[in-house]
Amino acid sequence: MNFGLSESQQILKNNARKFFAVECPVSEVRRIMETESAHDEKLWRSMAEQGFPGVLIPEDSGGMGLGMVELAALAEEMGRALVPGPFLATLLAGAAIEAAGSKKHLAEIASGEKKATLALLESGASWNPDAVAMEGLTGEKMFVPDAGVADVIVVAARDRGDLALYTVYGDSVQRTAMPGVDLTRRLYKVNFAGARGELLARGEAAGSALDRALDIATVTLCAEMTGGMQRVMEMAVEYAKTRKQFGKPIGQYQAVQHQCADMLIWTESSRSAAYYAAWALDNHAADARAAVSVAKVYASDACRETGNRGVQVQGGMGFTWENDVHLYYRRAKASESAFGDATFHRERIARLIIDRMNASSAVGV
Amino acid sequence: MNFGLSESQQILKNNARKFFAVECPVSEVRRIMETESAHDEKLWRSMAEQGFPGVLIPEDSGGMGLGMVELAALAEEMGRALVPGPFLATLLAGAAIEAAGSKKHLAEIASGEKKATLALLESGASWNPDAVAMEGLTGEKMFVPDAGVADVIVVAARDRGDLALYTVYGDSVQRTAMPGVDLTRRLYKVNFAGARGELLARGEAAGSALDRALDIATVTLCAEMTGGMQRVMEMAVEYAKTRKQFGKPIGQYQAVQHQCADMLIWTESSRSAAYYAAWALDNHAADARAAVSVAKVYASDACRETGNRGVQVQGGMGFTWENDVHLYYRRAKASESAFGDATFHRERIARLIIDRMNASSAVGV
Amino acid sequence: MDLNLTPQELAFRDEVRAWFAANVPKDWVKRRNAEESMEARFTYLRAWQRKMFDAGWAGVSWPKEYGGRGATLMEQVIFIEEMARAEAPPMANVLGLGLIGPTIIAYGNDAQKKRYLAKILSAEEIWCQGFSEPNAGSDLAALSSEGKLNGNAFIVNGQKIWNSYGWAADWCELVVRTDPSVEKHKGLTVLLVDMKSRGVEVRPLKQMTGESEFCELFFRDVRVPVENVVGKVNDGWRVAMGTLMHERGTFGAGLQVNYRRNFNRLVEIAHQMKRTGDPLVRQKLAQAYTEIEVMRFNQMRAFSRINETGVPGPEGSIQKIFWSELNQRFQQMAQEILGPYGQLAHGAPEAIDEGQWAYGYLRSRGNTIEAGTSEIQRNIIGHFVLGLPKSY
Amino acid sequence: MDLNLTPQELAFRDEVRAWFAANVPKDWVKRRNAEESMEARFTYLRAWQRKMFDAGWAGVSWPKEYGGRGATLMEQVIFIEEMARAEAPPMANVLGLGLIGPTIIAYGNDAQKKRYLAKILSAEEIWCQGFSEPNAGSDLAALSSEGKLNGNAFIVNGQKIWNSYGWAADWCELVVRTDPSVEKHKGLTVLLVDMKSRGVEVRPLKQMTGESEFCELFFRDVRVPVENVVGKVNDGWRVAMGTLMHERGTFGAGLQVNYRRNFNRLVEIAHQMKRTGDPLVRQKLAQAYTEIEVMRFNQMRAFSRINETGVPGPEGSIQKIFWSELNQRFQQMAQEILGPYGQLAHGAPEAIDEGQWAYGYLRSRGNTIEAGTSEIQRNIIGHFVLGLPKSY
Repeated sequence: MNFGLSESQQILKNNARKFFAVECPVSEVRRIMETESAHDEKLWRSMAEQGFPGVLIPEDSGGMGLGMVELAALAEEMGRALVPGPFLATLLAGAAIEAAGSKKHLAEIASGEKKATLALLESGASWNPDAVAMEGLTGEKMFVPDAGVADVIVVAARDRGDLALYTVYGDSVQRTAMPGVDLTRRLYKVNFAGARGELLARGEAAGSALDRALDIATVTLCAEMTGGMQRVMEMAVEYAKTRKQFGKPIGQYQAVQHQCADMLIWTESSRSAAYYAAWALDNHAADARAAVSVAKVYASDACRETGNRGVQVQGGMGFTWENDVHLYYRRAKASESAFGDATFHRERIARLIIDRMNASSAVGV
Repeated sequence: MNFGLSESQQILKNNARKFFAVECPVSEVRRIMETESAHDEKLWRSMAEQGFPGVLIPEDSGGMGLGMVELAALAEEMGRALVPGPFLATLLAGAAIEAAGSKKHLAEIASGEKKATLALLESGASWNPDAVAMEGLTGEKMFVPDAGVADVIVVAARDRGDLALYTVYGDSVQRTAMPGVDLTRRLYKVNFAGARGELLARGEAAGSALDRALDIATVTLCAEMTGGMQRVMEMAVEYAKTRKQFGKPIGQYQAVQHQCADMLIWTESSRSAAYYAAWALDNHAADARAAVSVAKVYASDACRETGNRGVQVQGGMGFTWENDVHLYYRRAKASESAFGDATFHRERIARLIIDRMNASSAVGV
Repeated sequence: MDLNLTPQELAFRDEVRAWFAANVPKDWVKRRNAEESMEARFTYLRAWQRKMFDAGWAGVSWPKEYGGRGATLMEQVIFIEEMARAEAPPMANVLGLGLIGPTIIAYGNDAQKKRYLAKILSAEEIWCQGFSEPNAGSDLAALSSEGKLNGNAFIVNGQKIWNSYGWAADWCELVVRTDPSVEKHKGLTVLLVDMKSRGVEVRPLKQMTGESEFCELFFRDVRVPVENVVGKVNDGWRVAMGTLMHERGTFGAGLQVNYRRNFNRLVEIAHQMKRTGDPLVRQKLAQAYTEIEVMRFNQMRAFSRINETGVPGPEGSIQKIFWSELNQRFQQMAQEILGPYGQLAHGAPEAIDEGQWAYGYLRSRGNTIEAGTSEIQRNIIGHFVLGLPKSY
Repeated sequence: MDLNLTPQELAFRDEVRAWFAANVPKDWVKRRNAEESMEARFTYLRAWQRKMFDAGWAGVSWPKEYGGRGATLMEQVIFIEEMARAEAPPMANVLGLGLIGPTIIAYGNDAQKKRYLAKILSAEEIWCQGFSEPNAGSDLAALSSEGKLNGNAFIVNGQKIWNSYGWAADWCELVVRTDPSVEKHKGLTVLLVDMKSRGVEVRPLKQMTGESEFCELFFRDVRVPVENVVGKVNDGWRVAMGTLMHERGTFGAGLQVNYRRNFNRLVEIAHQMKRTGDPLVRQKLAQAYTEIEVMRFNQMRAFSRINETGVPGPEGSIQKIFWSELNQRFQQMAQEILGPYGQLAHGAPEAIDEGQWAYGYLRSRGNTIEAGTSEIQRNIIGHFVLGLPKSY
C-alpha cells in the first residue's frame, strides 16, 4: 500500500505548479477576474498545450488518458494558483460525454479548441438529478458555470419523463450572467429556447453518465479546494511569523498559533480525503461514491473554516481587497455549495451507507 | 428597567448561598450521592425550615408565595452547591397541582412533609405531552426523577383519549431505579399497576397545567445549570492561576485563558437567559414560552461545553474522581436532556415563533 | 428585577417613536442599497442630521450644557433602538457625536468645547479618528506617527489606517507620539487636526467586500497648533482609552434590532422558498433566534448594570465577542438556507434583496477583527474580568 | 499511489486473520463488559498473550533477533487492525511490547536485552511506565523524582501519576532527576525498577468514570542498581522521548477499527429505535461516518509516509488531535441520538449495551488530555510543523 504520488504523478504536479506560477500568477488572476467572463483565451491555449483539458480524455480521442489521481494532483495546483475560467466546467461536460459512451466534441475539448459546461440546476437549485424538470430543450437552467464562454453545453432534461442528456451549441442559447461572490468562476442563467443540439443519452444511461461526471467533478473540486486551503494557510503562517504586536510575532501567541494548527489539520485531512476518493473512483472501489461525498462534506466545511481563520489571523490586513486571501475566501464559498453542499452530501451518505445497514443484522467492519 | 435583583431577592440569594455552604458542602454531596436515593432527609428538613420547597406555593397553602425570579435565584445557588435530591421533582409536581387549580398536598409539600415528582416520559422518552399514551393508571413511566423518595406522584396519562393528570401515592406503585450518569438526582421506572390516586385534571386543563409546570421547572433548571457553570468556571480559573507548567501559570497561555473566557461568556449568557425567562413567566410576557425554550437551548449547550472546558483546563486532575468537576459534568449531561434537549426546544421555538411568522406579510420588530 | 420600562422611560420612548414615525425620510429604505456616490449619500445624511439636530435629537447622551439632552443610559439605549426600529438613516457625524464630542467634553478645555461641540451636533463639521496604524493595530500603544514640537505647533508625520469618514471629515482626533524616549504608553498625545491642513492626504482603502468603508490617512509635516492638544501633552493614552470606552458602550443596542430584522427577513424568505418545513432549516432558524434573544438579554443586563454603576466595564468584551461571532454564524446559516441564491451579488437579477446576503456574508468576516479582535477581547476577559495573568 | 495491499501484505493479512479467526477466545466479547476482579481479568489476558507468543504473534514489530517478527510498518498496521477487527482481547503486557521493549532494544545494553526482552514477549514479566508527575504533566521535563547515586545504586524518591498497570507490573521504566544542578532536560536518567523493591507503593487513582485505569506510584528510598540505567546517566530525556515517539506511531490503527464498530453499532440501534428517518439523525450519523473515514484516510497516508521515511514525525500530533476530538464529538452525537437511554449506566436494566454509551461519553472526555493534551499537540504542530515561534 502506498498513499504517496508515484514519480510520474509527482512530476506532473511539480510541472503544473511551475507552469501556473509563470502563466497564472495572482496578478494575472486579478486581471482576468476583472474581465467580463473571467476567462483568458491565451491562458487557456497554454493550458491546452500542456494537455490539461484532456487529462481524463482517452488517448484515442486526443487526450492524455490519465486517471483521477493525476487529475487531482493537477487540480490541487490549479486551486493553489486560483486559476480562473472554465476548466472545471469543461471537465464536467467532457466527463459526461465520455461516460455516456460518446466521443462527440472530446477531441476538440482535449485540444482546447472547445470549452464546455454542464447545465443541471433549475430554479429549485438542487444538485439531485431527480429534481430535473425541464422538458427537452425548453426553459431555463440556472447557476451554469462558465456558460458564457462554453462552445458546448451538456444539458440534463426530461424526455417524456425520463432523464436525458443533450449536447447543445453554446452560441445557440441565451446566456445571462449571474454575478456572485466568486469572481474567478462565473455563473450564468441559460435559456434554451431555440437551442441547437443533439440527444446524448437517455434513461439509465443518462443517469449513470451524469452521476459519474458529477462524482469526477466533485473530487476534482475537492482537490482544488485543498490547494486553495494550502495557500491560505501558507499566507496566514507567513504573516503570523512576520507581523509583530506587543513586541512578538503574533504567531507566538497560542490564540493565533492554534488557529494555524487547525488550518493544517483541515488542509491535510481534506487532502487525504480528496486523494482517497480519486483513487477509489479510478479503481471502482466499493465505497467510491460514498468516498466522494465524504471528501465533499469534509472539504466544504474545512475550506470555509480555513478561509475564516486565514482572514482572522491576518487581522485588518486580511480584510483588505489588496490581500489575496479574499479571492480564496470567495472561491471557498462558491466551492462549498458547488455540486452539493455538506448537508446535501451528508444526506447522500445516509442513503449510500446508513440506509443500507440493517437494523437487525450485525454489521461487519 | 432594571435587570438586577431587588434587595430582597439578593438577600434571599445570599442567604441561600450561606445556607448551602454550611448544610450541603461538597463533602455532603458526595456522601449523599452514595446513598440509595441520593436524598438526605435531614438536609430536606433544613431546606423546608427555610421554606425552600414552598417558594412558589401561595401563602394560603403554607408556602412563601414568591415568584419565578426568587426561585431562579434560589435555584442558581442550589446548582452552584450541587444540592442532591428531589427539590426540582417536587417543584415540578407542586407547580402542576397548583396550575391545575388544586391545593391537594400543597401544604405538606411546602412544609417539607411530602416530597413529590411528576411522571411524564414513556418508553419513547419524549417530553412532548402529545406523546403520552398510557391509558389511565396502568403501565409504566420511565425516567421519573426522584420517584424513589416521592410521597406523591403526579402522572400524565390518557383518559379515553384526553390528556389527564392524576395524583398517586408513591407507596402504592412499584419503583425501580434507573442508574444514570448523574449521581445526585436519581431516575426511576414506575409501574402504576395497583396505584392509588385521584384525577387532578383532564383535557385542556390538564394540558395547560402540565405546560405551565414544565415551563416553571425548565426555567428553574436553567438557573440551576447557571449556578453549576459558575462554579465549574471558578474551579477552572482558580486552577489556571495556580497550576504552573513550563514555568508559568497555565492561565497565562491563551489556549487555556481563552477557554476560561468562553466559560464566562457561556455562564453569563445562560444567566441572562434564565432570569429573563423567569421574569417573563412571572409577568406573563407575550414571549414567555419562547423565552423558556431560548433559555433551555442556550443552557443545554453552554452547560455541557462549560463542563468540557472545565475538565480540559484542569487536565489530568480534572479527570479524577477526587476533583469535584466531574460531579458537575455528570449533572450537566442529565440537565442537558431533562425537560427536552436543545434540539427539542429549537423545534418548539420553530413552532412558537417561525411557524407564526407569515411568508407574505412584513414582520415588525 | 423589573424589565418593564419606567413611566419616564415609556414617555421618552413614545416621544422618540412618534418623532421618528413622522420624520424618517420615506425614501431611505430604497435608497440605502441603491448605487449613488458617497458624496451624494453624505449630503443626504448631513441634511438628516441637521433635521434631527433642529428637533433636539442630536447628542442625546450629551450633557444639556453642551447642547445635548442629558439622557440617562437607558434613554440612550431606547433612542438607539427606536432609531434602528424606524430604519432611520444614520447621522452623518456619527464619530463626532458618539466618540469625539464626548472625549472633548471629558478632556477638552473650555475654548475647545466652545469651538467644536456645537458644530459637531449640527453636522457643520464632520469628524474622524486617527488611531490605528499599519504596525499598531491590536497593539495600539506601539503607534509611531510622530508629533514634534516646533515653536507653538506640533509637526506631524505618519500614517493612519482603518479610518472611517476621512474622505468627508473636516477634523480628525489624532493620536501621535510626542515623546519617543519614554515607555510606549507614556509618550502619546491626542491632537485635533484640521483635515484641510497642508500635508494631509486621504486615500480610500478597499475592503474584501469591494467597498471602501475605510481610508488611510497620510500626514507629511502637518502643522497642528499646540492649542489643539486635548488633555495634556504626553497624556494621550488616557484620553484615547476614554474615547475607545465609548465605542463599546451602547453601540450594540441598535445592532440587536438590526439582527432581529435580518432574522425576520430570512424567515420570510425561507417561508417563500417553502423551506420552513425542513427540520434542518427549522433547527437553524431557531438557533439563530435563540442567539439573537440571548444577545438582547445580555445587553439589557449590561445596560442595566452600567445605568446603576455609571461605568462600562471590561464586560463590554463579552458583548463584542457575542455580537460579532453571532453575526458570522448567522450569515453562514443564511447562506446554507438560501443556497446558491445567497451568493448572488448586487446586480444579479435573481439576487435576493439586491445581493444584501452575499454582501452580509463577506462583511461579517470583519466583525471579529474590527473594534478589537476576538483574540484581544478574550485577553481582556481573561485578564481584567477573570484575573488571569496577562497573556501578551 | 496504490492503496491496494501488496501481495506480501495480503498474504500477511490472510495469515493474521486466519489465526485470529481460529484463536480469539469466544467468551471475550461477553466477558469484556462483565464485572470481574482486575486480577482475574489480568490472569486471563496473560494467558491470551502467552497463546499469541507461542504462535509467534507477540512483538510483531520487534526485530527477529530479539524474538519478534520484524514486520514492516504496514504489516504492523495490518496486525493491529486485524486484532481490532477480530475483537481480540488486548495483550497483558501492552506497554512492555509497545513501548518499553522497543526502548530497551534501541537504548539498552546487551545484558539488559538478554535479561528483559524474552520475558516481555511471554508476559512472564509485566511492565509499566513512570513518567508523569503531579507537577510535571505537559511539562514532563520539570519532573522532580530524584535518583541519588549511592555506591553502585541510585536511591529513588518521588511520586508518579497516570501510571497504567502499576498494580500488575513486575517492572517499571522510570524517569528520575539524577542531576538537579543542570538545566531541566539535561539531568534526567531512565531506570528499570523492580516493582517488588522495598519502598515502592502503588495506589489506584480513581477517574471520573469511576474506574481505576491508572495508578499513582510512590517511591521512598528505593534502591535501583546502576546496571539498571538505560542508555547513559543524565541522558534520560532522549531515551524517554524515544519511548514516547512509539506512543504516537501505530496506535491509531486499532482505534479506527473500533470507532467504525461503534458507528456501525450506533446505526444499528438508531434503526431499531426507528430514528434513521429523522433528517437530523441522518445528518449526524453521516457526519460521524465522514469523520471516521477521514481519520482512516489520514492514517493510511501517515503510515504510508512513515513506511517510506522510517520516522514518525510531529505530524503524529494531527492524528492525536483528530482521533481524540472526533471521539468526543461522536460520543456527544450518540447521546443526542440515544436520548436519556444513552445516559443509563451499567446495571440499569434499560441501559443500552450494558451502559457502554454512558461510559463512552464520560471516558471520551479524557481523550483530549491523555497522551498529550490538545493544547500541547497544537503547540507541536505550530512550532515543529509550521515553524512558528515556540509559544510556551
